[in-house]
Formats: sequence, C-alpha cells, structure tokens
Amino acid sequence: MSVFDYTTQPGFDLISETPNAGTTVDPKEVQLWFGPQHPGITGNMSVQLWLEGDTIKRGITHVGYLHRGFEKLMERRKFIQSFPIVCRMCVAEPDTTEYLLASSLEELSGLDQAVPEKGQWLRTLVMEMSRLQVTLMVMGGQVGTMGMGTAPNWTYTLRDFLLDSFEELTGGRVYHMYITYGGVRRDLTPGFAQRLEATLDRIEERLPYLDDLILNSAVFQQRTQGVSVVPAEWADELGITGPVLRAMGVARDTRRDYPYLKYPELDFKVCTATGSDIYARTQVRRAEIAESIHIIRQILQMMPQEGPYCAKLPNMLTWTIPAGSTYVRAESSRGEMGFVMVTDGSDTIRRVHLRGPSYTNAVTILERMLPGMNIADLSATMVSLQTCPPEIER
Amino acid sequence: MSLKNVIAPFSAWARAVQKPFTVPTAETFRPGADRYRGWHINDTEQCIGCGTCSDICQNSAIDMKPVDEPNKGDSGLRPLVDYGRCCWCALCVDVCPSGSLGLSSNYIWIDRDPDVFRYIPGVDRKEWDSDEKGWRKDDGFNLVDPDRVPMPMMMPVEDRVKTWAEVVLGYTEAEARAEAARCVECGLCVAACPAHMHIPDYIAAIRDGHYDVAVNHIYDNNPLPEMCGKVCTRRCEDVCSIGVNGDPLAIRWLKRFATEQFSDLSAVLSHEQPQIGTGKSVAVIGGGPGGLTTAFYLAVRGFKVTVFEALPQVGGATFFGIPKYRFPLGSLEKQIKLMTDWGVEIKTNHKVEPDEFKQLQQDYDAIYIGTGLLKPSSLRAEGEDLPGVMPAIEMLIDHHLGKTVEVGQHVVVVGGGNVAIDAARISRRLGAEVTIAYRRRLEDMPADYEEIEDAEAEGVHLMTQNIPLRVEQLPGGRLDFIWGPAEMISEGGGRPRPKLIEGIENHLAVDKVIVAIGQKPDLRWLPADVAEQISNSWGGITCDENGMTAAPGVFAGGDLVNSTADAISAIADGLKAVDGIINYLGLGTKP
Amino acid sequence: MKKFDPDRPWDLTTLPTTMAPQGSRPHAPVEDQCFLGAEADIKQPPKLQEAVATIKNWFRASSLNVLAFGTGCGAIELRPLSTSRFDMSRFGIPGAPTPRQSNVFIISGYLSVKTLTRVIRCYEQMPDPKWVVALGSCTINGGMYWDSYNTIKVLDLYLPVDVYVSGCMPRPEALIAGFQYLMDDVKKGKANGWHHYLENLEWYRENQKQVITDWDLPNYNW
Amino acid sequence: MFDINHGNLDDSPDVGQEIVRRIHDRFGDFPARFQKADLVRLDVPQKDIIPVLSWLRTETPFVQLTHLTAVDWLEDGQFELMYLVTAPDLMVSLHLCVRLDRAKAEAESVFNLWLQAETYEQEINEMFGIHFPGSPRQGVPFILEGWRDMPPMRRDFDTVAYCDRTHPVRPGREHQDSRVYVGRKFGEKGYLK
Repeated sequence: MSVFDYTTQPGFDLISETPNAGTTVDPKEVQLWFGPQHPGITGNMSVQLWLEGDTIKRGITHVGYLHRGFEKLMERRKFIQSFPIVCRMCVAEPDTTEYLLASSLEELSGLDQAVPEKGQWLRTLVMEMSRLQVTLMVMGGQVGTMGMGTAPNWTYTLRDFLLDSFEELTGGRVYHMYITYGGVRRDLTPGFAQRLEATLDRIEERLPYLDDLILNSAVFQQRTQGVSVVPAEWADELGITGPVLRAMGVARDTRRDYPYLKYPELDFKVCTATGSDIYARTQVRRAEIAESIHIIRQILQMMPQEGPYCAKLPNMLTWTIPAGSTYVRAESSRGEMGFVMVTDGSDTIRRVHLRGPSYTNAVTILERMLPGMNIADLSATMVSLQTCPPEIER
Repeated sequence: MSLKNVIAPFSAWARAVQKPFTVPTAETFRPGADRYRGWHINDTEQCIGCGTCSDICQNSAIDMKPVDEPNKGDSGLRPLVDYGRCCWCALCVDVCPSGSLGLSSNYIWIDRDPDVFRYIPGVDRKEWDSDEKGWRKDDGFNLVDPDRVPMPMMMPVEDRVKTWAEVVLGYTEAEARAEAARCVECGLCVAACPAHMHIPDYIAAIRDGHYDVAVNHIYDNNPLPEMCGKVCTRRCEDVCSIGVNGDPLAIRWLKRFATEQFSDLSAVLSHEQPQIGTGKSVAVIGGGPGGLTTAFYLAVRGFKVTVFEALPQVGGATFFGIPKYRFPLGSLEKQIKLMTDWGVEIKTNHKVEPDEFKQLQQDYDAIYIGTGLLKPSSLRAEGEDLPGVMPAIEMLIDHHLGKTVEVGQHVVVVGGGNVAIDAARISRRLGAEVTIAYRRRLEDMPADYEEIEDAEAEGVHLMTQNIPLRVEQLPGGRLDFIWGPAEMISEGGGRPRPKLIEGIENHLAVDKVIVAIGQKPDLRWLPADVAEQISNSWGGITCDENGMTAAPGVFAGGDLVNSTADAISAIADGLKAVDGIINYLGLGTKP
Repeated sequence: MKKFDPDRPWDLTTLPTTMAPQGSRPHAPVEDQCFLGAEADIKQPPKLQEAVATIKNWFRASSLNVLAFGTGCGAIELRPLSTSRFDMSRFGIPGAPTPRQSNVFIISGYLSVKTLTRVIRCYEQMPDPKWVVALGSCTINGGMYWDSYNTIKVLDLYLPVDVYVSGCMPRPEALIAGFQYLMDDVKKGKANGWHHYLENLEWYRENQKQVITDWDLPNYNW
Repeated sequence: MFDINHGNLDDSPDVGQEIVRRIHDRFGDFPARFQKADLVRLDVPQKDIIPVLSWLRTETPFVQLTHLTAVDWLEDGQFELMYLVTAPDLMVSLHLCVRLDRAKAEAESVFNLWLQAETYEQEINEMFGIHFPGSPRQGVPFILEGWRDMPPMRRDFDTVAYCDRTHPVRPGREHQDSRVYVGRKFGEKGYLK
C-alpha cells in the first residue's frame, strides 16, 4: 500500500502567504476570498482562492468563524449540563451529537444496559428522521447552488413538515434536546405515528417530481456529471465516510458495520452510486431519502407502544462517572460522526472531542480538489461534500 | 443529454395550480405544538424556591430573587429567567422538584430594548401565564432520584418483638453515599430544622466520603447528633424539596451514619472558640437535650458548667422516653462522654429543691432550666384511678431504670403520639397483645409515620376514632375498657375534631390501660415566688427572644417553654440560651 | 445611578439601563432622522420635511433587503424563511448577496470574535439607512455561550441593534413578526441605530477594538 | 493483508485480540484494554508510537486515521495524544494513547503517514500548544484569530476569568443561592466553628 502522494498539496507558505521554493506564481493570478459572507458558502466559513481567469489555481480553507469552544465549555459543566449544549455542535443535525454524548457517557457509567427498549426505538426514530431532514435540505441546497429555485423551495418545505413532527415529539423545531442519558425525554404523543406517516407520504409523493427537477434535469446533469471527482484511492487514506464514500461505490455505513441502537433489527440497504462526482453524491442522497422513509416506516411498526422510555436516572446534579475513555460512532447524514470521551471520575467530562466527516472533507479533501476547478463549481462541490463549519471548529 | 432530460424539469408546472403550503401571516400564526418549549411559567403557589432550576441551568440564565420573607418549606425566592441566556432546554422544568415550573407554547417576543427580556415567571404577569399547552414535567423522566435508598431493618418482623436490639440497622457506606447523592442542596431543610443545622453541607461531605468533615458540620450546632440521627422528629424531611414528588432525603439516617463512623468523637472534632467564659459559671437544671446543649457549648467557651439531674442518668426524655431498640444506651453514653471530656460537670441523682435554687442563684452567674414535662395528663374518664390504669411516662421511666413493669396479656394504650407508640412497642416486647386507641384518624396521629408503620408491623393493633368512656374493674383483676366511636367534624378552619357518636358502647377486656395523652409541666421544685414570676397560664415558662425568663439570669428552654415535645426544639432552645447567657453576661459582640 | 461619562464610555457601571450611551436607540426628532450628511443641508420648511420623511420611511419599510450572511446557528431558519413555507418575499423582504445592496443585517445568534470582524466590515459597507435584527439569546446577554472565550456577549456594545427577536433559536414565524416590528419602527422613524452608530462611532470603535486585537479594518468614508 | 509470521489478519476470529497480540510480539507488552467489539485501547510509550503507527499504516489493514486528539492531564504534568486507527474493512479500531511530558510538549508528526493529520496537528498545536515538528501548518492559526492568551484547551486556561476580563456582559443580574439565603434569613450559625 502506497503512502499518499502529496505533491498536490499547495506549495505555499501560509504564514507569509508566499509560494514555497520551486512553486511558480503566475503574475495574472488573482486572490479571492470566497466567504464568509457569500450566498453560496455552506455556512459561516471561507475559502481563500488564487485564481487565473475563472480557474482556481489553489486555495486554503479557513474556519473558526463559528468557534464557540464547546469542548472547553463541556469540561466545566456537569454531565447533564453538557446535554443542551452538545446539540449546537452541528446545527442542522443535532440528534446525532445528542446520541453520541448520551451513549458515550452511558457506556462509561454502565448505564447503557439500563436504557429501555422503547427508549432505544425512539432514539432510532429520531436519528433517522434527522438524517432524512438533513438529506432533504442538502438536496435542495445542492441544486440551489446552481441557481435552480424550485427544488429548494420544495425540499425545504418538505423538511419543514418533518420539523413539525420534531416539534410535536421533542418540543423544539431545530434544537430537539431529546436524546439524553438513559433514553429519551418524552414519550410519543397520541396519533404521532399517523401524522408522521402522512408526512412521509407527502415526501414520497413529491420524490418523482424532485427527480425530474434534479437528477433527470439536463441542466443539472451537465453541471454535475464528472465534476469534482474524489479519487477512489483517497477513501481509506483520508478516512472518507458517508455519501461521499458511497458515491465511489463503496458500501460502507456505520449503521450496518458498527451496529448500534435498533439498526440491526431493521431492514435497509446501503445506497451506493458510481462516478464519485457531484451527480453520484446526489444520487446517493436521493436513494437515502427513500431508504430513510422505508426505515422510519419500519420503526413506527416495530416500536413497542407501551413501556418506559427512559431509565431511572441518578441525581443528575451530583452524578459522577468512573474514569475511562471511549470512542462511539454513529452515521449522520454526512458520514461517520464520533465522540472521543474521556472521564476522570469527577462530575464533569475530562475531554470530549467530536470527530466529524466535515473535518477532512472541508479542509484536506477540498483543498486538494481545488486546483483546476472552475470557480462556478465550488459552491456545488462544497455542498456535495457537506462541509459543515460548526462541526469542524466546534 | 436526451430530450427527455430537457423536458423533465417542466413537470414541476403541474404543481402550479395546487394549494400553496405557505403559513399565514403574523395575525394568525400557528400555535406552538402541545409540548413546545416557549417562555417560562411558574405556579408560585407550588414553587418552593429551592433553586434547583438555577443549579441545573448550564447557561446561568436563572437567578433566584427574593419575593417575600421565607417560610418553612419555602425559601421565599423565585426564579428570574434571563432570556439573554436561556436556551429553552427545559432542564429546569424537568428537574423542578415541586413541578411548579413549566414552559408555555408561546414563542414570539420582540422588542427593541434588550433589557426587557427578563422576568420572574408567575410574579411578573405575562400574557402566556395561563397557557395550558407547552412543556411540562413528565413522570417518566426524572433528573433527581425520587426513590430513597431503603433502610436495612431487622428481619423478619416477628423477631423484632423478641429482642431489645436496634430495629433499624443503619446504612452501609455505599448506601449512605448513594442516598447523600440524591440531595440537591437547596437548604430548605436548614430553615425547617429548629436548630438550623448545616444539613446540605454534611450531606455533601458524606457524598464525597469525608465523614470527619460531616461530623464537624453536624456538631457545629447539635451536641446530640447520634440521638437526633436515630429518633429526631425530622421536620427537615417534611420540607425536603425532593420529598414534594418523591421520598424525602433520609437526612436523619445520614446524620446517624456519619456519627456512627467514629467511636471516639474527640479525635475528629475540633473547635477554635475563644475562651470568653473563663471564670464564669452556669448551672443547668435538668439534663435533657436542651440543658446538655447549653452546657456543652458554654463549656466549649470556657464556662464552668454544672448539670443537675434528678435521675441516675442524664439525657432527659432521650434517656427515659426513647426505647432502647431505637436508641441504645451506648450511643447516649458516647455523646455524654464527649461532653464530660470537654469540661461539662454532671451531677446525677440530684434533685434541686426550692431552697437550693436560691443558693444556685447566688453561686452561679446564670441558670438554665430545662426540666421538661413530667406530670402526666389525666384520662378524664371514669375509673382512671383504678389500679391497672397507669401513665405511660411512669411506665417508660420505670422500664428504663430497670424496674419490672407488669403489663399482663393485653394492653390498651390511649393516645397517638410518639410516647404512645413507644409504650405500645415496649409492651409488645414485654409479651403483651397491644391495642392503641386514638381519638382521631390515622393521618392525624402526631407520631412519626415510620414509627406507626413499624408498630403495626410488630403486631400492634391500631384503633382510631374512638373516645374512652370509662374503665371498669372486671373480676380476676382485669379491666373493661369502654369506648365509643367518634366521627370527625370540621368546624370553621382548623383540623377536624372528633365528636362522640352517642349511644354506642364498645367493650375491650384488658389487663392494663396505659395513658399516653400528654404531660404537663411541674414546677413545684421552684421557690414559690420564682415560679410565680416566670410561669405562664398553662404552667410552663415564658421566655423572651434570648431564652431568658422574667427572672434575670434565669434561662429556660425545652418542653417547658415550647411545648412541641421534640428533642431538636429543645436543642434549639439550648442554643438560643447559649447566646442569651453570653449576651446577658456581657461577653458577646451583640449589645 | 451614575451618569454616563463620555470620557469613560466603556465603563459599564455608568450606564443606567442600556449599554450604549444615551440609550442604544435614541429617539431623535423626526426631521433629524432622515436628513443626514448632505441631505441635512437642504433647507426646507418643517411641514414639508416631515411629510417627506414620512413618505421616505414608508418606502424604506417596504424594501428591506436582507444581507445573506449567516453569522451563527440562527441562519438555519433563514432558508425555511426564504422558501415557500414561510416565504418572506411576500412581505417585500428579499435576500441580497452583498452588503452594498442590502440594508438589513440579521445577526443570527452568537458572534465569535473572528466573525465580529467580518460583521463590522459588512455593516460598515452597507449603505444608510440600515438596520440590525438580532436573533436569539446570544445577542442579548451571551446566551448559552456566556462563558465561552471566543464569543462576544452583548451585541449592542459593538453594533447598534434595532430589533431583538428572542428565542434559541427563534422560529421563522417569530422572525416574520420581528420584521413586521422593524417595519413599524421604520415607518414611525424609530429605528435609527445606523444614525446612532455614526454619532457614537468612537464609542463603538473603542468597544470593538477591545475584543478585536488585530485591528485592520478600513475606515469607510461616510 | 498477509503477514508471513502470523497468517492473514482477516481470517482471525477476533481481530482486536489478534492485532494486539501482533503488536505485543513486535513492539513490546503495552497495556491493552478490550473495551468493546470494535475498540481496543493501547497505551503506548512515546518512543514506540511512530513505529507502531507506521507499521499499522503500511503493513496491516489499519490504514485509516479516524481522529487524533489530545487530553491535558494537568495534575500529572502530561499531555495525552489519542490516535484512533481503524481498519475499515475489518471494522475494528485501535485507540493508541501516548503520554507526553507537558513541559516539553512536542510530538513527532504523523503527517507523512496520513495527509489529514496536518489539520489535526494544526488544531492541537493551536488549542493545546503541542508542537509537531515537520507538520506543514504548525503555528498557522486555524480557528482562533488574534489570540494572545495561552492555548485555550489547556486545563489551566480559565475561560470564565478570560470572559470576565474580555467580554462584558449585560449588567443587572443578581443571584441568591437558596442555601445561603435561607441560612442567613433564619440565622443559621455554628457554635463550634
């Protein structure tokens, strides 16, 4: 196995912003900041570009605009106090981080055995709903970057119907703060399953139209096929996961490979595509929407109606957890998310570190894909990689 | 690129004629979901001001603000929410021990002034105060532990009546720490405790395993903690915030656990009190908890303190009034030993006479009276002076002084207080069948509910709502206890009063009738003029806020003064007298 | 209550209720509100001035162009707001891609120091009149990042804020209500934080430079 | 991945046990903790970490660096670096933990083994002040801008004190702790202390 060939890295001294010896700089080169204030940027981040015409010569990712120091803040909060803060790590998809915090501390405290059956099912339900709503949002964002307006209007609205379900179940539209230690915070409301089914039907009914607008559209095909190809040999070496990996035709999915919650009992397939370009990634996401709907329907059918949804908790104000360290992972819409959790026997976390797929996607991969890219494709590339700045800098 | 793909997007036009999804404008906004987490509401009647919401808030968004003077069981504080901090996680709602806090489903609050986003829910009126919807506490999700760690008891129950050994076995270390971890450190118990013990502090120390620190906190204002740890009436647990929707913290058992960890208390206790009392002397008449408290804390300050006790053993009601299966003599002696080690002089079998009292007034700088209530109240029913009808207090004293108490085969105990329960359980251990006859309902019984449960478990039969009519002699030395049923009637406010249902007479053949319907003060040992000066209408003693009676230099406390008949109030009176005596002698900082 | 001391504008203890001097939203007389700079020199009868101001404010309230800059988590609700479910364009509120074409700045939550630098730069590039809508707890008093080393706590120390929409995060409906509130204020001539910013630029600069250590923002020519 | 001494790792019934056995055979008896089916923690001395990682990267299926992070053990005077190395096909991860001297916070870079380590090492360098000589972006600000204080993720950096110093908050808040308030109102006092 060959060590990665890193001749493509920017031969550039970042401190002095001058090229390294051996790198030539074209006098026609123009420096351009893409973001943080730009309608096409995925969140509050920026890419510093060097252009020749509209072709990118090289670029550097800059993050830190959303840095809140979560990891530091959680080190000085009691375990239960970390729970409301953790969902802010990834704004669009808060449930994954909530689950990771809960499961990592449950594992270290031995509470994991006590999580009741219904709590597990509700967690699975919320996680899958969350994946579905983010995938819908990214589908819309993907075509939105190419100036197409109809599909985003539809997908955001469909997502909003799912947010209504979240609001009904968890009490919040965006920050659900629902999955907590020992299970979840509230039971299903009466009639929730029917309403969620209706929402799923609504989404499903719209999917063929979305196909026509997106995947079958000649404009979209022209803009995305063969654009921003992630080479297959980067997959293992850079730790690529999620739709970006599955668009290379590699069927890896944390839900199946490292079974957690109730996923082993559910029937689902790992959606893949070939081509590894933006189009392939969109195809994977489109297939995952259908697959998520399929999974949620199974969950609603298989979930027990009665029973406790949360384990009996100790006094959360004085809860201490024995010293230890662990790594837990879960499949978010972007790929594998993981928490490194270190405790030291006190009532606070010693160290927590979020490992997210955006971390390499937005920096290592993006910077190496930039040379030669047309600047018009940059937004679409970033959305297809799902670079999520709050997750990178936390 | 096929023609099909060029045409495909135009399929979207099919949707153009359909109804849009757009929500209406501001005048008719969608209401929040039933569980929506909007602005706070608070039922200020239910709220106890424990501050747990403020403790759990990771945003430090909640301040506790004084809104009125604290009562027992209510700190007088109410949460003020800063919406410049709040993140609507609703942990405050889920942790709220009283269940008073909630979130409404309203979600729109707009202003140009950033300083308005703060208010005290329930106190500052808001339009969403009466919102039925919104996030509320749910029984299935508890952030505090409502279930007490069960106390190990002597098992099986049948064995308990065969022995005088302690029934309550005490927590193990793991159990005690687990129980201590349930505390939310609100401090309402501090208000409820007559002595204002540092309860949250010692519970926190127990939780962290620092038992020496805990004992130092405990001894800071209670010199008889092992007694309190076993038999206290524990008003603290009545107001415990966890107890509002769960089992209150076992504060009593935790205190017991901490003090039991050390057999030699002087090894772990220390004090740094200045010896302000050197050269001054104080006489304490009556070696009950109040007197011993005064004696101990004055001796710590260098006073020469002498305790005069009529019985052969100090401890007062804690000695003769509490059965040994609840409070073994060894525990009492351990605490008395610390007092004598730290300089308290104790004279037992020394009953003060009127003339001697005059002499004590001459010899000592101050006198503390804590002789308690010893004269039994009468049954006020025909046949009360028959042989076989005896006051419970005499029975308890005789029993604890080692005299033989004859109870026969079947005993009826009249009364519903702790003394009645103790007399009943002692009689049970002496081999009798026991019936308790009480005028009111079971829930009206002043006795500790756990004591009542234990008594029932030990086979004591409880008979409520009955009024003794008379006692008659039966042939063969037995007695006929005749009683009539009562109904409870409420008049005006106040608690319901039992009223005899006329015309019904029930008979119960018993060997003894033990009367436990209270005691009265007995001040005949005082010189008549002093007694006249300091006593009040019911025969007790009235004190000012410093614990001093109308006679200068004569202080009093305990049952004689407060008539609540529990040890911790006597200890509180003793503490008050410590300050009073120091100030009276001009040694304190207070003018 | 101490009086505001112009020599010590950063001393917060001198401020009675609001953070900025003379209140964070001064209610200047109507004729002052709309005639700044060159316009103020034009001499017109007071009645006419008032009428012109009313008409101008009405126009301004009907064309709020929101800068597309998602500064914090609240930005996630801006997409639903601009798409068909909530559809803010029916209120005459379109998005604008650059500061030069926009006049409403939505501060969607907390601001890290790094973002604050860009926000100030964008704000100063925006043409007058311009308004700031602050979303969420974080802009009022730090929110859940009250102890974070990298976020500012009180937005009106650094930028003039015209409307606060409370919530974490505010729902799109709350945002619409916030816009309607802003429109009302604009129509009545009450929303003039931009005016205030110019008048107290030194005070704002002082505060800004306290957190932005590498100050390299250009001085825009107003 | 065929190893001439041990046979094929993929055929092993328990990959975690097997890879630890091979590491033990080759590098020494590092303490290992088998935490769950897909995670083994190994505490590796600092001198052995690069050889172990290189071997894993080049000669075993453990080709993926899932993350790299640091923990500050202030009371021990040490930093701990945690490398999570994953075999994506075998679905097993190794958590390799190495302790560094806190006074001499320097570790060898793994940039030559994994390209994305440059970002991880850049962040650790910024947030903990651990230096990775040879890693390309050392000293380049990644997240913070204009930071003058000590690296913020160090345990001795007090974020509340920093905020009090740097970021003013809105005045007018006043909190009464119920425990203290009640004690004061009812005249709680001690007679020994």
